[in-house]
Amino acid sequence: MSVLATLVTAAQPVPVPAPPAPAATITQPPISYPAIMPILIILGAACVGVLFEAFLPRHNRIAAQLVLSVLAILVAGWRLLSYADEMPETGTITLGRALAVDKPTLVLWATLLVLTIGALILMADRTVERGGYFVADAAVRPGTVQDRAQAGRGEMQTEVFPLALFALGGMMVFCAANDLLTMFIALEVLSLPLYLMCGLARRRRLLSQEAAVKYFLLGAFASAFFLYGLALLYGYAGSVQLSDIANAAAGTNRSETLLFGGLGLLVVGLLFKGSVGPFHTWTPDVYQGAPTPVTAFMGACTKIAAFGGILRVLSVGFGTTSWEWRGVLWGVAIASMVIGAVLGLTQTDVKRMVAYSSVAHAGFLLIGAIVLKPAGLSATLFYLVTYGFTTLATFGVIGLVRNADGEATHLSQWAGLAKRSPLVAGTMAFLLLALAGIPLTSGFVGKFVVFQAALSDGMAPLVVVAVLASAVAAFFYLRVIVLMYFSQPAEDGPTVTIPNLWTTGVLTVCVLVTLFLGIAPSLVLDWTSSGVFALQ
Amino acid sequence: MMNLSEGAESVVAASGSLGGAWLVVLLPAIGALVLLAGGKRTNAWGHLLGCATVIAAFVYGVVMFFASTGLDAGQRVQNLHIYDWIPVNALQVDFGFRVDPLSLTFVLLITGVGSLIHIYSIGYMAEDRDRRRFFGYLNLFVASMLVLVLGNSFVTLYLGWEGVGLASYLLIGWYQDRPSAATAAKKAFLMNRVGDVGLALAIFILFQQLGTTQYTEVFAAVGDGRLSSGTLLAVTILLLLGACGKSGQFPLQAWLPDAMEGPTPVSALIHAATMVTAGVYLIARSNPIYSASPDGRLIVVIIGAITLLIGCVIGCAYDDIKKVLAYSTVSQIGYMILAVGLGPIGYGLGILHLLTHGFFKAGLFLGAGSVMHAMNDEVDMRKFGGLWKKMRITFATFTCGYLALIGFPLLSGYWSKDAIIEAAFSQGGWRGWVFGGAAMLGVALTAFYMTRLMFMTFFGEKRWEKLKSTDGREFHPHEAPAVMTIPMIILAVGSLGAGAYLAINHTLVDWLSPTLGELSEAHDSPFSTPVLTTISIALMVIGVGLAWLLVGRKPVPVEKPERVSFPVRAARRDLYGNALNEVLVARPGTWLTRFLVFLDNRGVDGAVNGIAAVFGGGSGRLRRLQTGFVRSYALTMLAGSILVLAALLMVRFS
Amino acid sequence: MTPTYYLLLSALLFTIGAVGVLVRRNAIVVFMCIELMLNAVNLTLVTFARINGSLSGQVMAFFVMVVAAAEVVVGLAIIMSIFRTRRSASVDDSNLLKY
Amino acid sequence: MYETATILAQPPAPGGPGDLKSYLPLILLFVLAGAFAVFSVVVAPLVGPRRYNKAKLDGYECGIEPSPQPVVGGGRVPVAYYLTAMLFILFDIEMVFLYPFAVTADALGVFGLVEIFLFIATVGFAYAYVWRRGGLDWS
Repeated sequence: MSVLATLVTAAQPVPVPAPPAPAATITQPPISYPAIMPILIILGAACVGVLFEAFLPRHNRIAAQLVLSVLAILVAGWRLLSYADEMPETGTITLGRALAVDKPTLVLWATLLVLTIGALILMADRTVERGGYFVADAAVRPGTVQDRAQAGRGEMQTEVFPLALFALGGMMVFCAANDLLTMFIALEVLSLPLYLMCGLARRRRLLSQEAAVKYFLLGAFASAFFLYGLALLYGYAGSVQLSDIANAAAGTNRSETLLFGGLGLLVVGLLFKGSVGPFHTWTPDVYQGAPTPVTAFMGACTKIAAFGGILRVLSVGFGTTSWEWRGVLWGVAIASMVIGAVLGLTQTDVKRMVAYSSVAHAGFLLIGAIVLKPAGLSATLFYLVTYGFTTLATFGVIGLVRNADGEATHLSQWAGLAKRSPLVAGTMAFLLLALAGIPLTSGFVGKFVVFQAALSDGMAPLVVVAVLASAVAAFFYLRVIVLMYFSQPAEDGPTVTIPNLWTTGVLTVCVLVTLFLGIAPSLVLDWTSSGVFALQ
Repeated sequence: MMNLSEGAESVVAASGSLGGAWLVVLLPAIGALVLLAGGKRTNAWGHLLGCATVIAAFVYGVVMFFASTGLDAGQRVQNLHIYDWIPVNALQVDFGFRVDPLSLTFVLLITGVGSLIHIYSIGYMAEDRDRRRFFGYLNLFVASMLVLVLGNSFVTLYLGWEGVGLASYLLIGWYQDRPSAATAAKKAFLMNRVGDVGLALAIFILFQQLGTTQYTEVFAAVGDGRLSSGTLLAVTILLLLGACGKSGQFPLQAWLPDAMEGPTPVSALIHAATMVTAGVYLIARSNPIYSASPDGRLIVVIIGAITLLIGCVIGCAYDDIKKVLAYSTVSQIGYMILAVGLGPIGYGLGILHLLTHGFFKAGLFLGAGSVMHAMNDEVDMRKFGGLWKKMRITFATFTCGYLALIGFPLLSGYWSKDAIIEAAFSQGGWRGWVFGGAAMLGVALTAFYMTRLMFMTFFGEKRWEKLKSTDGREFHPHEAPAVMTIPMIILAVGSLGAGAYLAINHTLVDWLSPTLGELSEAHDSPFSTPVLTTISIALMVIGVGLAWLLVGRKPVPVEKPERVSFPVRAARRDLYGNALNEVLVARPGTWLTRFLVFLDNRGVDGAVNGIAAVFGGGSGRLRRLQTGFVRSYALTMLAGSILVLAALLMVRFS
Repeated sequence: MTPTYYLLLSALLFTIGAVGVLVRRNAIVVFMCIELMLNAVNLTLVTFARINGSLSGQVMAFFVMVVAAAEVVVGLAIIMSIFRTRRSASVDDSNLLKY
Repeated sequence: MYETATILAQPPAPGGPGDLKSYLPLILLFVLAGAFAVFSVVVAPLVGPRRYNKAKLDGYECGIEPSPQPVVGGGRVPVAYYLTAMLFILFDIEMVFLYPFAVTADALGVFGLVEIFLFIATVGFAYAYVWRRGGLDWS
């Protein structure tokens, strides 16, 4: 305690400048509406969705919500594409420098929009289970008579659709945020709906609620870190603009303790969202407990948003000081890859296993994110695109394997699946190979470009670790394939539910994208390497 | 990408029928796609489609071969650009083929032997409900293998490399109801991954140093001396690690014998004739790299020599006919690796032996398959005996393969193996003696275990008459149907004549010279060629004679002697009273055999299993950290944050 | 009076909050500790606004308050629902998901 | 003696040993906090008796003993109370933005007015949802 006493008594008064009087008039910052139109459409549609919930009769809601959300995403995508043509080469910084809409932003936005359509269709599927994946009435206590009654009701909490749209809007802002405060608000806008959605599973509601509590408490804990980091950086630079922080690092008389303390805390908050080890502890529990389409949405889209944010913060805000922090993130990347690869080996639940796989993938992504060169940026973006599609499809397939109690996610229940349903087993095997990074899948090209970018930036030891980690990780994917193909099916094993056409379509598209990006990645690679972050 | 080359090579853009090389790959790929995606609808004609695509690919391969022979030597290395696979700023990976004598040779081997084995499989798999899927996997294998040999960059090679690994893995585990098959498949995948990591790292190093992985550019850069000798050595060792994994070389050989759990045509095609030779191909293909690194080559030679002896010795100890052949494969690939490790003097010889081996070993496996087919899938040679009367065609073709393998004068193996031995001796100094001696010793051992196999299977007492198979049926050995015997006969003809055709006048070596360089003449050898030949024939005769003494003269016990491997039993019975012989020959031999079997089962498997156990055990323990308590998760996060913060500040301020 | 004291106080509050998250079992108390961390940040922001002589820090504090309120609502909803199921607000009782 | 004020006003001297001083308090604070946390989490289950009781798990750990809770229903305090409290916090705090707006309303002009009405409208959507879904019914 004496240290604290020392701290307090030793403090000397410092001259404090008086705050200036507020300006007499405040000029309105210019707003480029075409640039931010996709966000406005998504968030507006989410508000309309809330009104739908308020005023539409219950039986109409699901169709109305689905149509509204998909339509909104399509319109947003259309606006996005038309803006892509007219956007200046260096991007647009708008809303008083709060948002930066540039080439990487557009890539991330487009990916998020497409994947969210897929996730929404999975969420709306009511053929695999009567009433869908979501609970009919979340307020009913699990285990009661009413709960058993609602399990058979063909209804669901349709609030998931506006919630998903809000989360999507948050993710889009998060990727484009050019200052830390906007980023923080976006972080909360994307997280709060996800916390709620995690707790809405129709079956196994105790697990689902537990996942929500854990995700919420840890998420809030992590955002407190992020926020404290923000405050320290504000103290350092006098501003939370990323570019101001970068400039301040070049010349200020403030203590660099504030800079690096702030950076460390900020990065912890971001790494948590990207489920990078050792900040991954929530991932397996939440992935397992959440309703599977929500897991798919989280696994694919949150990862993209989080790494979009990490990429921008590191390269725009802290590019000038990379020498100091890079070594630390090396360590984090290695920890993440090792944790993911090693812990994944002994998992017995498919969803947990994929969760650990996502931790390992987060490590690979982090390698790309700390390259800080155009090659690293484009490689990481490409990896995100491939990973998003593969993950969405993986969870989509996991949601189809069911028995009388709902989803059969225990690995032993997957034994001999190839005999019962060759198509689903084959699809799953292909997706697992893609996650393992076997050639002719997008996963291979993704790893390849990330590793090459890292090599060209002198990170050979990291790449060696990464190659070894991916070799270790290949075993747990292999375990599932072995189980599906080389084991006898259990007597009372699960059946594969035939999903509706829409879900089938989503899974097909994702699998085809995974294959296509493995054979001809050039289209997307051209796209991801077409521009860099706007600096201002 | 065209005409970039310099140095020794000249590469031109592919044209004419060589420009259609993609067709060779596409045909089996389409076959695989149709068969695997088509489902039950294709059951009726699936096997025919599977054969047709491979035969068509073979025909086109022959067309390309003749088109290529019509060209000048300088025109024979052709590059076929297909499309830009991964084009990002600094990184250009083209997907393209390199059609040159080396890849054409492999195309002919793969599609030729592949066609025969596809046809054979129609008969062999006739009773399998999933025959269509089997052909789908086989087609997938052929397509991947062709990508492997035709690719014009290391990345394309890696693509095929993983593809054949996958197909091999699926086929080893074909009999899903046998736990041993699943284990064997897993083991194969596991050990191959070890090798693959080596290959991947080698590719990354090449890219990092040279900024490309195209053969043309890599070889040109190596020729210009742009790699330091340390880097070169690292690349050669990592490539060799890849080769060891795929080709079942020491210390990664243990998966190959287990891989015999797969159906016999698979053993013949993938685990004898083609896929397992990919390692030899890799080293031969990378010959400019190996030529530039004598130290790297020395390691290759050492690995080859060790493997060839290990394979021979262990081959003496097994009673399982397929395992003996598998260890024989390990040992023969050891010869090939030894040969390509010798440098310019040996690249062509390695490929020559690879081709002749492809013929006779595929033939031997098909023969073994035919025997098993006749004997209710029994593999224990102790239950065979006297089969030659019952299955004359099989016996005849098997004998051809056998004679070729042991190096009977003027048959295939004789030409290729003697050339390798001669090249090994010509290394001069201790190396010549050691490697040449190892190769010589291998000849005697090969003759011994193969003769033992012949005696136990085809001669002697009909032990099966008194026995029943494990499923309670009696044995009624019979000759296989024509669809199986005809491929065997064709391969037998190859075993007899291919060596002579390819070796006399250096036909093959000259043909390969645009890729592998001119064969340098052996010199510095302590023996002249006729002397060497005589010695090696003498050793072969000794091996055969010893086998006759130990196995052929006496009845073979049906039950494997308990807890004692065969040579001990043999030594006690047949060498009784001959104490000197026992002490000098049998005992050490027994110990050596036992030791090597032990090493193989415990040591190497143990190491691999040990690594797996370390990861698995670590994983199992670390898993417990995920306690399910939110507070402990928060603690992990806080600890992580403090570490990150402390590290950041430490880096900055220290 | 120097602003440094406020910074130290806020750092202390933040630390107390963080430690509270780790050592308390009751979900509501854990949650209150997180709120404490957020409010510590507010204090930091306001102090830096004073030091920097700009108002933006104070405006940020408004945003943080609003976000914290939204978080309270979502968090309380989740904690209430699990409390009603389990009759216990101990975070240690919800550990079905593990390993 | 550590000059903590130098955290704030310090010449930009990169990496001299003198800099060590300025970050030491922060580090120490974190280390101390971390050590305390680890100590508490690790030691508590080891030395402490594991006796849960109502008082330990009670919401505020002070004041009077809560009365026994009925098995069904919302317990001592009905759920409706929590719901209302939550809604109150939410809508109450959102209004915090009206203060800075009111202070600078003149300077912001018409644009500010439009913006704040948009903001109020957004809150209105939420209000409509709560109202229509019975969040305001006390029963």
